[in-house]
Amino acid sequence: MDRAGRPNQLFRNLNAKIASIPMVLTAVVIFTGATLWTVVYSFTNSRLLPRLEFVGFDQYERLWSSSRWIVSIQNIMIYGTLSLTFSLVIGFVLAAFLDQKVRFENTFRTIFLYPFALSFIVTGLVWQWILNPEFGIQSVVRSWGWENFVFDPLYNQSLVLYGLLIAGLWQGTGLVMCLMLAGLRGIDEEIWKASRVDGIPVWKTYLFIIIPMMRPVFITTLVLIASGIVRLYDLVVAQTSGGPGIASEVPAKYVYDSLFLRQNLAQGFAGSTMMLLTVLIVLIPWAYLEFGGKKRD
Amino acid sequence: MKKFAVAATFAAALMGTTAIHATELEVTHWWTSGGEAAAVAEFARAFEEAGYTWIDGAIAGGGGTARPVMISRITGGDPMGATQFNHGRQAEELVEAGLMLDLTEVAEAEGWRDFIHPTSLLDSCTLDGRIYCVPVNIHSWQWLWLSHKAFEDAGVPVPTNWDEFAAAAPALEAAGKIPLAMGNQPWQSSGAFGVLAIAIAGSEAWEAVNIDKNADVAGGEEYARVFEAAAAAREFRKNSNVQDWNQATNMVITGQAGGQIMGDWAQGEFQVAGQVAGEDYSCLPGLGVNEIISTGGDAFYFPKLNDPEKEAAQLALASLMVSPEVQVAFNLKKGSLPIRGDVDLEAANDCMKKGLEILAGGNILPDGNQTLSPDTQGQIEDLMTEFWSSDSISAEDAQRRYAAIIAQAD
Amino acid sequence: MTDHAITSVKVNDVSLNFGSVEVLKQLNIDVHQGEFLVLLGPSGCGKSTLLNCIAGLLDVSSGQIFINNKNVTWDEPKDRGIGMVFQSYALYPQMSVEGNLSFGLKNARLPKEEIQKRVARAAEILQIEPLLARKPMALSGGQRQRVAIGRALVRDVDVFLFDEPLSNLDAKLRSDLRVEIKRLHQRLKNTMIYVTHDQIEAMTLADRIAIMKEGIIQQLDTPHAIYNKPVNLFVAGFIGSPSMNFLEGELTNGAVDVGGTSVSVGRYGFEPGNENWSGRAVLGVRPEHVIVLNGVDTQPFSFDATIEIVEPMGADTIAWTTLGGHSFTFRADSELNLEEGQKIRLGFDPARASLFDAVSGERI
Amino acid sequence: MTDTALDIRASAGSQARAEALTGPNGPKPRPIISPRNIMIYGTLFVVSVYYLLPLYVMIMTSVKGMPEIRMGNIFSPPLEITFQPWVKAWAEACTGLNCEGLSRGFWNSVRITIPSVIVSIAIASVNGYALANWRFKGANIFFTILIFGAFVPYQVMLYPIVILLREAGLYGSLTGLVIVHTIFGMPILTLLFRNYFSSLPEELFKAARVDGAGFWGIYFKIMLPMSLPIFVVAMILQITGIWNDFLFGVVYTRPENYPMTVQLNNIVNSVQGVKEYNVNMAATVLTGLVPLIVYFVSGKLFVRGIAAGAVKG
Repeated sequence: MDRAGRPNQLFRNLNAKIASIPMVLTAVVIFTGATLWTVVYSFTNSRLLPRLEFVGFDQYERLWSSSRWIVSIQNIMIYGTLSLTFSLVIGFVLAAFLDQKVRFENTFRTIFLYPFALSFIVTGLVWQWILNPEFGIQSVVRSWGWENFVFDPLYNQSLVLYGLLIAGLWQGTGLVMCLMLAGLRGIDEEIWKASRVDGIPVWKTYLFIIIPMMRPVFITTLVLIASGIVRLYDLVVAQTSGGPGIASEVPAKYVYDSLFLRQNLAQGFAGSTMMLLTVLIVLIPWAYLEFGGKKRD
Repeated sequence: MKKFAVAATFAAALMGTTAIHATELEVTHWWTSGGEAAAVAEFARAFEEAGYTWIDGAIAGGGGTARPVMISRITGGDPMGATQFNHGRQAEELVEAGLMLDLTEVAEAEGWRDFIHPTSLLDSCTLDGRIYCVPVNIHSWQWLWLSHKAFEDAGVPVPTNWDEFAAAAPALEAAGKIPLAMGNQPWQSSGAFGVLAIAIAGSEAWEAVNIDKNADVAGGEEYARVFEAAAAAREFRKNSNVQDWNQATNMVITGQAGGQIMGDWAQGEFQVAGQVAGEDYSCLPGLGVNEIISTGGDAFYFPKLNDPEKEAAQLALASLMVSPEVQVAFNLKKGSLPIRGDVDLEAANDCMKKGLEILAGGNILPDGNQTLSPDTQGQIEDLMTEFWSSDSISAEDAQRRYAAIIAQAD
Repeated sequence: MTDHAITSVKVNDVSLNFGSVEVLKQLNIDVHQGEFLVLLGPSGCGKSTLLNCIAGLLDVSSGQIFINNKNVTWDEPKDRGIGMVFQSYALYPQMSVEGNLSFGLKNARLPKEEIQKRVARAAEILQIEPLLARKPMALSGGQRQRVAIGRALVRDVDVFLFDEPLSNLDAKLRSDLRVEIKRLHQRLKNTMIYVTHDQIEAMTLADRIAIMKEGIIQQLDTPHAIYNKPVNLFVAGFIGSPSMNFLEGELTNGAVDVGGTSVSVGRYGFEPGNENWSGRAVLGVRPEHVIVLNGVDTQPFSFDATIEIVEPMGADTIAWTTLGGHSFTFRADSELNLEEGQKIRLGFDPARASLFDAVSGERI
Repeated sequence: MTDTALDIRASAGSQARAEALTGPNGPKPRPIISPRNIMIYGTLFVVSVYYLLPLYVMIMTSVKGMPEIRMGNIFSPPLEITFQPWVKAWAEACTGLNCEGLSRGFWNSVRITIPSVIVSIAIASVNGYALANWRFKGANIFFTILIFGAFVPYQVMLYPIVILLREAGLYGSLTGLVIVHTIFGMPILTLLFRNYFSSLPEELFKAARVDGAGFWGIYFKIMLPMSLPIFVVAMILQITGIWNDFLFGVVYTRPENYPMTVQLNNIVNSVQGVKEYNVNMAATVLTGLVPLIVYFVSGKLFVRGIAAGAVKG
């Protein structure tokens, strides 16, 4: 019948599209554009200023022949795995405990969460201090009589990552706990009633029923923790400066140092390209599962 | 909605910027500690007395934190009036990109080349015959600081050179001392290596490696001895679990450690602690082996502002910085040596005077900052950090990697 | 039902795909002015989707939608002249009842007096005047749904859309509100399109029912026709509780052979052209059409049965037995005091039954 | 015989009755000190110590004098309480030639944080709303890219953004910094808002559309009033993040706008000279005070909002 006034496909949801312009710009110009820019310049010999003199894969060859970079990658793998595991486990256990209708829940929750309000710089400084053998835990325990007590993770190459972990978990598990607690509160009471009637032990209920039901919470948490791990920088700088030796170097620090201390932009860009590549390898399957596999509605 | 509008106006009001007066000059630097700040204040005072306004843009945390800010601002099109860099190659590309003010005219009019000593300082400010920066002080790295108390406790005489020090190390250890104090930061590791290199390999080999980038020399006989010495020093420093250099110096002051390889700025720490050179501590330039010092230091660059008024102020500041009075006032506070051979530092103490003598005698070398690119230095720092902190790298391995870095250096 | 001339809502060849899934397949419906049309079907049949398409909340993949002879296929919901009531009431939690009622009118920039007038009228009709100042949180389920209906009412539109409006209510409230909706329709005489999965609501409210399955309308007719002459096995089985008894057998020479028992369907009203149909067929008998015989075979077909299960319902009793190897239920007067194991003779009139092609499921 | 049989039956009956009288009766007793409670409270208590230790150390150290710090251990309470470090950190500590302590940076931080928080939340909430309710073609692609963006190390972006801001003529301005904070806050905030808005009943959105409300009408009149919890979460995250930011504050602004964290860094990181631990700690606590207060005040809403924004994916 009347075909007049047919809305152009472009103008469907026009307001929604206009409102999304900042997001689209950020996604395209900043995240995609800047990333591509970075990748392109990683094939040049740019030093202090970017310049387009291409040198092929030279920067990458150098990157992978640098023992500091290799150590950085190993460190972030170890730290990442431990940090992910421990924050999820500790966060979940604390949340499960708080969910037992404990008294002073608010107090406990505030105690666990407050470190998240503090920056990594502060976190690193405080823990550097507490873990300092001269006047931290080690000296205190020694003053109690255990003269041979040794606890100096920040000064021991093989333990320094755990020193970082102690501080990182201190800062971050509160938020994980909060997310988990929120997830637990979202579980239908009747699930609990059913499992109680069926005589399923509490730990089994958590492991096989509750946790699978909390998949979305785990995904959000994973995104938060994982992005924090990839970006790990401030904490390392404040707490160990990468030391002792290069035992606690991380990729982000390598990139930053190359870009601004070493004045070798291209090397830094090569490093960041490798980091992004790793992220993509991990994220693309996830994004496919999340958005590609199932359809909303 | 109404609340929203109010908030927006509030935000807009907050974003308003303050008005800027003419002939203000913003100066960025990373001198934030007590002595450093006092030294900068001398510049500021002189500048303001000349009728300008000094806007201080201090960024603490050393060059690593401050330099990205400075470079970002210069390349971002919002340059400051003047900025500190270690002279040498750090700002080379900014100069090449035409972002820096040419100071040649002032320099020639005032005859900088005549009084700046050593002239290598000015050379590293020069690109294609034009001068782009003002050196303000000389720092040297090649000092071994020794604690008299520690050696007394160990029952051995205070050594007068590195070999004696190495020989005394077991005695120190037996007395429960740490022979060599050293902080864990990378620049300290690579600095100490540089000092050992000049002292042990000698200036010729050092120049071949650092100036001519001769990888054969870097992998050769002289440097092999350097790495052996460094490996020995690595044993001496094993138990010094400190991060900052001044904490390490403090171990020397309190007699916990026998000695420390550190630049002339360590002097200030001894002074603050009320120690007297020759009585409580000794200083051995060039580790007592080769009395040579390198002449690194700081310099100021003046980004182009395209504002004649500001440019005049920049040139005025440049000229002030090298003037004799300001040089004396500044360097006394900073604890560094003046860049002019024609000023007299009466107030200087023993160690500083030793330095001045060597300087006057011409036993000097340029600083690594002047000869190597930051990138190469960074690679060396990485290597040295690894080397000093763990026994897993042998001296030979480290030398091989060192030679490889030198071979690639530009 | 009297005025067939004016079409109020016309759904013309509407299809909708979500990716590769066809949710609606070339649907055609004409809803008459003032008619109460119920979209009925099991969950996932596409009935709510169709309603959302009519409302303009979903874009169709192809086809057109007309409301009052205007092509509204690309119009915004607000411009279609519809009001809508949702299952979860969808009341704006932060607004009072009055705010909820007037929100749409304010958006349409109606004058204040007009808004007040309409809100007052709706409140009067639905008897929610005392609640006007309350927030939805402070209302009971029934009150909330009344407000939701009021929100459609104030829009003063020709077409009302109901998306399972009573599903969230308990049984008693549901039947109360059902009557109220019927009364409302009688009073307003608007066109109403009503989605439900509850056949009692459909039967009681509808002028016509559209039974949907897998995005296709199976039958669109009056409740009476749908109940008595279902067009296929799906409709026959979906409508009626307990379900129709299906007896499968061979149809030859005007008789169905059900597990050895021959049921003559001589007086059955075949669809035109099917009078001589033969082959595998399904005979559908409604439990309420079965009569317990007291010695006299008053029915055209009768048989002996043993009662297996008895379900007393109060007013009547549902009993289970077997006929020709098929489970067979019937509805009997509770006064008969049927007991399990009791022998009994049952009869029914094949003319009131339905016959379906066992292969295609179509009515014969 | 019959008697005894009767007796037995009677006694059995009375036994059952007696049991009925003395057996479990009324509420099941739940001892306060049960193994379960000991485990739960014990764990919570031990973990609390781990979490509180640094705060304790910070505060104790900040009220000690320097001599006492050199002598004693960091966990011992101060022998003599002094607030001099606090005064110094706030008003006297020097950065280069400016001896105004943290006070100068405090107001800068306020000036940076308020507009950045407002703008970033405003934009992210509209994004999330558009993604959740107005899914248009390609929206998910952009959203996926945005989530990737959450993993890009900030350092990598520093340089390209310098160039972009320079080209836009915004480099060094507060507006530029607000834009940067908006960009880097966008991935996580958009995710939270999208999840939150999709968790709201869709019928509400449909009802509003039938009622004639448009994109902005629904956002402001329907969605916004229902979104307090998630806005609180976003505010807390952004206030914390922006207030604690050092890198962007120092790279993208001019010295007169440097935030408090830069001053903190200046006080804490002065490599040369004696480290004044007490002043450092006081400065640290002072810098963290604003986000800490925000947490303590709105912690409860935070959990509620997190529940709404993260539970539904």
